[in-house]
Amino acid sequence: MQRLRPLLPLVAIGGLASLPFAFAADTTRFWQGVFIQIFILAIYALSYDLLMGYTGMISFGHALFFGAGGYTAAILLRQAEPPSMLIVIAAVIVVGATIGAAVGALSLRVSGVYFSMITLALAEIAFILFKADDPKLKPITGGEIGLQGIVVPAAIDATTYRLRFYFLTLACMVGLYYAARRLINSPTGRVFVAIRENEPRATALGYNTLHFKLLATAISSTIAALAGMLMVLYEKSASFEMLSVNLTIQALLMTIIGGIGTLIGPMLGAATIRLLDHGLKGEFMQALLPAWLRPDLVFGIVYVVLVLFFPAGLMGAIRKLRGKTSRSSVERLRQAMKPKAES
Amino acid sequence: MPNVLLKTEHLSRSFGGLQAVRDVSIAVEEGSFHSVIGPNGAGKTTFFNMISGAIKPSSGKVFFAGNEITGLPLHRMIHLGIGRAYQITSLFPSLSVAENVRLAAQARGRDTFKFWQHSDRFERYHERAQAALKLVGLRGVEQVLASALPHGDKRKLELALLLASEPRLLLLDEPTAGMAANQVPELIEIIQQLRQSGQHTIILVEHRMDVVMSISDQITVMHGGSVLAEGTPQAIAADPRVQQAYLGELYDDVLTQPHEVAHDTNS
Amino acid sequence: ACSSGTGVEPTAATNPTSDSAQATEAPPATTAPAATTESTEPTAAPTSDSAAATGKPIKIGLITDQSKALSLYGTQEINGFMLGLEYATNGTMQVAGRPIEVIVKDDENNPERARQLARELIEKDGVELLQCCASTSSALTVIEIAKENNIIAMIDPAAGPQITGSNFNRFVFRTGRNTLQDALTAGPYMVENVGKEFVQLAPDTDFGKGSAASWRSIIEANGGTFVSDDVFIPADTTDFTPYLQKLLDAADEKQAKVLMVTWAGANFPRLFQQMQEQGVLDKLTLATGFGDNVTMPMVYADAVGSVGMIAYHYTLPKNEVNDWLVEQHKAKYGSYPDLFTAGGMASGIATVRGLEATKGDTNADALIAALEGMSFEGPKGIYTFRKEDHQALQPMYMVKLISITDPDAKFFELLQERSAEQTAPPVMVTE
Amino acid sequence: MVAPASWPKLITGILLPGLTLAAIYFMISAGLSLIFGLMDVLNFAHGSLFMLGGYCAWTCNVWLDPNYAGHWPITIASGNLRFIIGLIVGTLVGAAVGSLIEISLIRPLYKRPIYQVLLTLGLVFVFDALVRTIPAWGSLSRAPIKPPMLTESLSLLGRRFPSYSLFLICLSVSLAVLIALVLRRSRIGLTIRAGVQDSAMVEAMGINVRRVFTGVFGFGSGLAALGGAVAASFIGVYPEMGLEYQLFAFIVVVIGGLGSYSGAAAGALLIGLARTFSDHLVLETGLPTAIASASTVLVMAVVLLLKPGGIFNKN
Amino acid sequence: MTPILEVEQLQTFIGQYHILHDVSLQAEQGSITAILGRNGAGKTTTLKSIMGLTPPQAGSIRFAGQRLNSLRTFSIAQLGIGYVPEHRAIFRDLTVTEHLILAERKRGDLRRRGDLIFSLFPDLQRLERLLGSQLSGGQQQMLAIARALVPETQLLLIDEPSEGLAPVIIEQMMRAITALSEHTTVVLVEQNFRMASAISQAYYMLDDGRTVDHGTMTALRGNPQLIQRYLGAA
Ligand SMILES: Nc1ncnc2c1ncn2[C@@H]1O[C@H](COP(=O)(O)OP(=O)(O)OP(=O)(O)O)[C@@H](O)[C@H]1O
Ligand SMILES: Nc1ncnc2c1ncn2[C@@H]1O[C@H](COP(=O)(O)OP(=O)(O)OP(=O)(O)O)[C@@H](O)[C@H]1O
Ligand SMILES: [Mg+2]
Ligand SMILES: [Mg+2]
Repeated sequence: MQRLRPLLPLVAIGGLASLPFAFAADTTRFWQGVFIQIFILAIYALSYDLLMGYTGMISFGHALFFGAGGYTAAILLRQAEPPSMLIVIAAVIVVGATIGAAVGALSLRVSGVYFSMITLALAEIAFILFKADDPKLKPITGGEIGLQGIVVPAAIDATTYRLRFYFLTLACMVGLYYAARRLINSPTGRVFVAIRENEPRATALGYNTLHFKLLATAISSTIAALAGMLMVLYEKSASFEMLSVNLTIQALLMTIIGGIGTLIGPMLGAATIRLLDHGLKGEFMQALLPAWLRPDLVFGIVYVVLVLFFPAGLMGAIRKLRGKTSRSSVERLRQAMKPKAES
Repeated sequence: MPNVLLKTEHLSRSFGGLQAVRDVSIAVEEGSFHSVIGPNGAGKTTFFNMISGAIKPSSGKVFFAGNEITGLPLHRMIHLGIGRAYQITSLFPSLSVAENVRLAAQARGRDTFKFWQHSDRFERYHERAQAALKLVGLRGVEQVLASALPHGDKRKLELALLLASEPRLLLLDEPTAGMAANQVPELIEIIQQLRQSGQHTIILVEHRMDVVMSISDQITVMHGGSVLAEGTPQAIAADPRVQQAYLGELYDDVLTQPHEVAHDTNS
Repeated sequence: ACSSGTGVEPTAATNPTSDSAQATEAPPATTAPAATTESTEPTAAPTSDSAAATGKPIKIGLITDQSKALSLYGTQEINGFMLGLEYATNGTMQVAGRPIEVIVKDDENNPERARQLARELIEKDGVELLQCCASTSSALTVIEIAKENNIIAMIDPAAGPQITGSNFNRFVFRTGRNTLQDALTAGPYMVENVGKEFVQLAPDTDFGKGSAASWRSIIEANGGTFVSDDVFIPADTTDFTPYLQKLLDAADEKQAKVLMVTWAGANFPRLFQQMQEQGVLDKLTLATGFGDNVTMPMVYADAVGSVGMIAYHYTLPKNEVNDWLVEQHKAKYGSYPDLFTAGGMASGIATVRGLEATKGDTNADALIAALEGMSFEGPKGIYTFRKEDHQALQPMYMVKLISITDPDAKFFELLQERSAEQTAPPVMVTE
Repeated sequence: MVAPASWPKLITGILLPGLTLAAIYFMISAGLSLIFGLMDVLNFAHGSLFMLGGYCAWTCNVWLDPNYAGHWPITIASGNLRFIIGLIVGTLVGAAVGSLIEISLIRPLYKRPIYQVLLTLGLVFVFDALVRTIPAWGSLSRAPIKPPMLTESLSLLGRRFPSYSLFLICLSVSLAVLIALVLRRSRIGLTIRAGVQDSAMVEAMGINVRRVFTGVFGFGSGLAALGGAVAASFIGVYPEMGLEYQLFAFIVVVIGGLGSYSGAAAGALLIGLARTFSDHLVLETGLPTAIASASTVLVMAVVLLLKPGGIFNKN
Repeated sequence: MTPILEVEQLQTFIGQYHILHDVSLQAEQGSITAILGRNGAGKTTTLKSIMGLTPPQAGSIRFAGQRLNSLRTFSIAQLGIGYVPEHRAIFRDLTVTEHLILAERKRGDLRRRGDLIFSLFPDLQRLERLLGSQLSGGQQQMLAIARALVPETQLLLIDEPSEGLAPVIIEQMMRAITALSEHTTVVLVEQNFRMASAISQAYYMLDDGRTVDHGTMTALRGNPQLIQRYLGAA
């Protein structure tokens, strides 16, 4: 079992790559679509976990980053002569990083809940601005209607080439996951964790924590922006909903359900939420549950129970199943202490 | 002629109406072992905080290796070579012991922003961390989470964090606090070693007189924020003002026989 | 003009149980038994889809709000649509030998969810036609999916003008009226009979701005004037006082006589209450659109005697279809058809008529050819899908509020029926 | 910047409606400030309790009405009495539910503050779905019902001002003063502040921390529910109101400074007035109305950037 | 004379870890009893078990004849037990005065005990308005002890009181504890063997969660091997 562990990622990727061929022919397009959304949400959740789970900065305005990427792509692609995709991607990265760094810079002045609230305020302001029916803004933002009917380069059009788009998002997800993994295992990533654990101490060790927080928000924001861009490419529309508190809450939910600070957990969380949503509201569950037991209520209760009894989320539960708790740190400590106490 | 590594000039700090540190000027020679003692609330920690950049002085200056460092931000201090241990243990609780120390070692290097490389590839930090752990006698618990260590070991880890950044000047604020009696000699051993290696200059704040008296080259006594006396351990021990303000009667014997413990003083 | 597309969010005061029961009791998806009528020749439509010949069911996806703020309208739409199918197929629930199967999905008044559901219906459930929705925002996302998949989307009651205007695509057909038609109904009447000095209030949303512009252009074209700037109120307002004072100023200083109100959202009763409390209704004659039977009694308690337009009320049209609707609705659901039941029914009828013309072929090109310019008999009389923007032109009504307590919901007296031609809005398609 | 408006208009058009808003904001924020500031529990479900209070009061108003078509054995003819009963029932139900939540759900999480946020966030979904599930309540918005004694409008400087708004303002101010007096004179504040940092130590000093916490949580929840019950006759009730006012409450508390009770009052006042002022500004200058909607968060952003710990922060 | 505190065969788990295996001790009314043992021996856990902070799984704790095992911490404290925890547990955001007020169990406690407290730690009077976080290390320790002296108690559990205190203060404190023991029984955990031995009459030696030895302090002082064995250097 232990020997097979390094193979696990390969198996997972292989599984996801062959998934589209596993569905019945008449519904495969639909399921491909669902998984495309899952992959995009997974990228988004991943970005949130980098910030909350690893750097310990709880942003209530994460949708701002997602929406920034989405709108950047949408606005560029709606030009009369849309720039090449590479330029769009570059623009999304630049915008994402800039906004992220700007938000990170706020942490110079506020921290803790205050940071959360000010990010909430910023996202909310963006939400209101993009939704506003203002003659100056509307031509750019589309107002309430958003930017519909975006023309995506034919080669990656999800309508015509759904499968191709599936692999594209899968590749993006896997790529960004490994990039994130790399980051948190890098010297920089370790400092992120140090900041989460004890920021004053990290400063005292000689780290300029502001730089790291800037970097963390910029990277997280960039990844979220890329997710937003993918969403726009898939949906061919950008709307102010992308900037809403709901979307931030989604990120939070996916992260918690999956397991904070595990990267893979929030991605699983994204899949869980999307599939649960489909399942709970699908015909099957509706036939099973009494009519008064609304899917939302079931979801709420399941979620509360999860937070209460499985605080480490799905990943925690999985680890528990694999019997990892017996090797918990305290046990390791006690074992380590034993010979010393006798000597 | 030994050169002065750390110098303060008329360093003062007040909190509201309270003058916590008043006009303190000291000079610490490179490679020496300098202790600061004084009653509780004398301003020792505040003085430390100003040298290490944790708080800014109200007035006065701090010089390190000839350069003025007054008011530099905390994170710059480590890079200059000033490291301090805290009176209240401050660690990264849910990181392993090894990771705690590795972070400290890495802080002084130039590789922190190489975010595309795995941290394990930087062997030198790992080695430095191991060396620091060995020095403080914390081997075999590398994978334990810092929060799970017994209090005494946390103090050791605190010290290891400090050593891993290879500071020229070490500021130790009550390193033995919370340690078991049997560990104190061990710690003193470590501090002695550091001192003998000649690479470090050490400033120590400590209330255990046996330790202070046996190890220091020079002692500064603070009282009410100002310097009450300064000199060699013998001179300090003999100073009646110090006895009255700080030592009391309990340690009469210590002053004459630093390593022995008197048993029946009070009964 | 409150009774427009995204509409007043229905509100109830005195009878909390009856309406919510309505809101939650969506009829189950209906599947008619397989038919045994003689099979028709395959159509000449370009596809080789032989479904028409095989009698394969026609699946229709109906997306609307069943659980959130617009669930009252969603329910009306669903009930109406099912009755429309039943009526148009003479109760067989099949057309050209193909049984009709309706799959109802709840978009929770959320456009993103509507989009997902539209995809799910098409890609997973294999629906060939879409019907939607209570909210304009949801309709706007669904028509994009319809276009992406070459599928016809029938729209009712969403009333935003952009559906058949700036965001129009050729797969969209709207049986519901849009806000311009509302304005064309009431505008001329108001100027003639109530007063010429107008001031108006609308929510600061796309819908509100669009509606206000419609009213302004039509009223001005008919000789009325707006004596003050339009007052747009953010939809999230709690205390309307600053805005209402603006209206009072217009009455005091600029001699405004008539107040046009467009509103949508949960806070309509609050707005109305505050208008009363602060004396706005004493100084200005309210000209508004009337709403559904559930909301009317509580909001308009003090407005008996006022006049306004309404898109549909069961007492108004005099024709066979409506008689059938009233009777069947009463029998099936124990109540009278309401504001948007008729629209839902019209959609159902239009769908069947179109499919009859294509002989059961759901191919978009064939259906577009059949529906464009098509007239059909619905509960309000004759509806015609205009070629240019696929908006159904239809009769509209000016009424006077005479009661809000009538047990049979006989609230209105008809003042004037405005014909489909009189209320034909300008074509706003931008492409 | 603003077109010159006469004083009476400024008072009736900005000040009074601003105070009305502030009154509602204060009632929901006061409890949150106590709970959030003193116990360090970021209760996302506070708005849900506000909503619960609102629905309970609304139900009393409707069900106890002799004209109510449903079947209900007890009826009360006086609308004023129904209103008062509604306030009492709403408050009590809110306090009871709040205490229950604390005992059963929050208590296990005092050591994991982030999880309190996450859990109470889940409660928002539960309450939202619950309200929609209960047949008598449902998803639809319900119109405000005012007691007969407070339906009249008063003439004020040439404009009419609803007496209910005045009632809201007076009630809020009296509550503010009352609570301030209670807090100042009791040891409870001290106990809670200490208990948050180290509840074990406070227990070791002979104080039943759990009961104090439950009490405070119940009290704060009751306040929110009272706010909801009073507000219900002004804004009506609808399932979304919980989250909507929750957000305002957070903003108020953060602007005022965590745990500062007077901060909550100041914050409520600030954002109430900011809203009506920007309403006025928008009307007079033709600036985008979005500014009025955004005023609340804008004010928060500005305050936090100028005073990172809120207006009344001690540090 | 019957012991006021009797602890028998205490077994305590923290989480799933068995920390105390078999701890028994008794404290005579009006005496000072020292609990000794090396780092990690379980001294702190013993005090916490008595206070109900880490409730024991087995064994019995009796205080003035009453069983404490199933009581909650605050009830135990209300019986008249004061506790000075290891590492101070000062509240960062409360002022010195607020700490003392909070420690009152009956109205007027602080008035009654104020003189004693301030004569013991005169510094505290000067610092009344400072927050916990603004105190120096030693001042925090003084406050932690002072806090336990506010109410009238029959038993004081004190965990390492000398930590971080200047020698003069330790001396003063030792005298105070000795004086206090006239009305109150004291159980003391102390690493500073000099101090412990100077003021206590009896000792209990813990090792790896077990009581391994006990007796009078005088006897222990005469037994350097024992000290060497369990405490290392004495
Ligand atoms: N932030 C602050 N605000 C107000 N007073 C302070 C603050 N920090 C320290 N003080 C006061 O300054 C004086 C010096 O404190 P400091 O911590 O330097 O003492 P110390 O010598 O380290 O004492 P100890 O040996 O007890 O640790 C004390 O009286 C303390 O109360
Ligand atoms: N929360 C905990 N989880 C696991 N083990 C613990 C925990 N707390 C204490 N321990 C372990 O219990 C044992 C006894 O701890 P305790 O604190 O009682 O020792 P002590 O004698 O007071 O030591 P010290 O002299 O360091 O204060 C130690 O081995 C310690 O590591
Ligand atoms: Mg100190
Ligand atoms: Mg201990």
